[in-house]
Amino acid sequence: MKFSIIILGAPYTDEAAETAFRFAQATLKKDHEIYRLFFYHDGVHNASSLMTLPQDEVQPTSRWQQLIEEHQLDAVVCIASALRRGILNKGEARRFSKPADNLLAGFKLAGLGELVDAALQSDKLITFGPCS
Amino acid sequence: MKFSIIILGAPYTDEAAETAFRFAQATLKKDHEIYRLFFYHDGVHNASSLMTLPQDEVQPTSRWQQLIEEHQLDAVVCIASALRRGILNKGEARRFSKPADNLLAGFKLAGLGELVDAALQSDKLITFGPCS
Amino acid sequence: MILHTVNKSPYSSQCLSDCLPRVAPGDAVLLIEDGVYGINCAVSLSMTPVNETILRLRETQVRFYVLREDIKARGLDDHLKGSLFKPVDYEGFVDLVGNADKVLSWY
Amino acid sequence: MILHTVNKSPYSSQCLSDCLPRVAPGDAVLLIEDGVYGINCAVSLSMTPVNETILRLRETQVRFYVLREDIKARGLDDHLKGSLFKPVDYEGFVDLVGNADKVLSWY
Amino acid sequence: MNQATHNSTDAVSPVSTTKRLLVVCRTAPYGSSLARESLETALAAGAMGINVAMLFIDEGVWQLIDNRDAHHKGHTETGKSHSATISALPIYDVGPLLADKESLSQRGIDLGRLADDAEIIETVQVINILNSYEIVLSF
Amino acid sequence: MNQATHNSTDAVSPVSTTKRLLVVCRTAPYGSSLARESLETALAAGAMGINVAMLFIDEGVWQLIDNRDAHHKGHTETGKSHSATISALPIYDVGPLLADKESLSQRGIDLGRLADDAEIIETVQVINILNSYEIVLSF
Repeated sequence: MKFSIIILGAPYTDEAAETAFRFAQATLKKDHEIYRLFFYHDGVHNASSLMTLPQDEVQPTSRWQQLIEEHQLDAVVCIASALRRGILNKGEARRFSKPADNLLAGFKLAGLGELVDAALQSDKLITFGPCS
Repeated sequence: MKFSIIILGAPYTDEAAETAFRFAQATLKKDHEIYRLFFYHDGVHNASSLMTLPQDEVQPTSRWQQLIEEHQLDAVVCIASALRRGILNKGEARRFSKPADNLLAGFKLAGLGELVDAALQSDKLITFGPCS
Repeated sequence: MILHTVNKSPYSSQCLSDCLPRVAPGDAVLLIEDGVYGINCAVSLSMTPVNETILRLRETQVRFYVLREDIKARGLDDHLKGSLFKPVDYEGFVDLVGNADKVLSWY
Repeated sequence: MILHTVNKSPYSSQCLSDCLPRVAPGDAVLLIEDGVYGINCAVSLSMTPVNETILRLRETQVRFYVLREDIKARGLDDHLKGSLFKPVDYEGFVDLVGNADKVLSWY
Repeated sequence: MNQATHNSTDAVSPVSTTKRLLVVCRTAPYGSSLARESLETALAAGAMGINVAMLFIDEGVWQLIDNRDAHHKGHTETGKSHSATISALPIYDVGPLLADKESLSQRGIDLGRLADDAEIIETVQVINILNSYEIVLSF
Repeated sequence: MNQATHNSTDAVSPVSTTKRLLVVCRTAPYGSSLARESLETALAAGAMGINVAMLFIDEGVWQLIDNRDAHHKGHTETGKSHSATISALPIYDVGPLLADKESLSQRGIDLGRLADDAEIIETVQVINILNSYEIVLSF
């Protein structure tokens, strides 16, 4: 079956991203397809290249990156949510004359059309909400 | 009187930062002193140089920056919270070999000792909590 | 004297009902952000237990306030009439903090 | 058939009590994250109304689950005994989603 | 919403489908950006030609209080209040806007204050509505 | 907590004061990082020689369940559970660790499962404690 997963929480601050990651792993383990990961609301922070944790802790962003690369997943970060929360790719940084960009490789910025498309194309759609 | 203000919420996601900003403005208007602004938990996102809002909207980060500059406020961002949420200054970016830095000028990274110091040195201490 | 701030709606969170039993005689309570939906306690039947606690606390000189800007943003101005909560603006908020020994934030 | 997930504690949030009245016969309810504190409904007197709703829903073939990992992380393993909630792991969670027509997240 | 100008990379193209989408709103406006994000999702779906309805329950019913002329805090200082966006939803083919009667009455909300396009439904209908839409997204 | 190694710029020096700090914990562990941040604040104050106590009320009492040996999710996969940090507080001169009796009993928490250093207090004492400390920080 085709699953799509919506992630609304930032790593560390609450558990949504952690639960979503483990759910995604289990989905693939059970031989389902992941049509799309969609990062929305505070979930966009999962795609930050600047998140810095002590080396002996789980690195939530690089863990997503590995899963995305290994399974060639489509990982979309809502562009409107991302800009408002300080997550930019090179193009947006240039367009808005910002001093840097911080979108991790493997993630792409796109609009809410991709969320609607995921809802239409997937057999199963699940949202992991923030603690707020 | 000496006030210190603790901000635990990110701009946009919830109202804590907005309420804190307006409270800080009113504090200064009433001729009180602000001993320190301390950004903790998701409040560290208030110091992001990459936050990008449509031009016709209020720019929460540059508004803090102006207030800090105009009144020469001590604006401290908890370093542990900041690193874990992807907010870095040049030094930390270098130290952790990260591709960029994104701490706005006017804010400085420091430890929780600065929070405890603010609690001890101020006549009044107020926390603006996140919606979670 | 402690100023208690509450920023969550009593319809979705236990924040206000957790706060009230810890309010001492002479303390002040200020509703901010989504906390201002608590102004409705006086008009809504389902909030009766909270309402009773508020009435009882008022008899011990506890004062109840609500941040006017947050009431306005939500279109609740008409709920201020006959409310147990007195509206304050941001400068009034600063005065409440200035007059309190400590502020306790319930969120 | 809808799978309802709940990720907030019933002691701090109305999330679970908002969810339950919208559960249809044959639906499933899964507690995750801080939602797993709801497992206590069966043992805590103060949660009686929620508990009664759960008992009534069970009679309409509603199934109640709790994410085992989140129970373990919180040290609530012993609350699983005699609980109305059946523990599932992440693969069980995926199966619950796979078997449902839709997932509704209460958060 | 400024999304069109802000998101120049957000290409929206019409989609052919019979699936209908229900956006379930459970959060109050302003206190969290989730309320705004629920409207943006519905608008995006409407712009793609999807049949999209909204269901306001629990704290979500506060979103329906007509307050278009009020002065607002923070991210609503564009001049556009949450209420103004709500009233624009039908223009973008989003609807119906369903409001749970019990959620409204529990909160003492004067029904005369509601947005014109809000349609009040009985609480027993909520379960049927949740079941009848092919896709459900909750905020 | 790894704070010492992670925060090399966090210079901590002893402070001379008679003010006492009360850290009020109202959040459950894991669901939000606030629980962890409350402990970090108390540890920082303890390291500076401040007299710091903690008051666990409402959802905060879940933090006191002794669960040191459990396997944990996410940011707790350092091997150090929340419970392990709680049990280390007295070593850093943080205490007493006060737990509200009514919050515990409402949640059906077995008192035998609590951290060794937790001190159960009657609910009527909570107000006195809140008033007796010069500085209060709530999480």
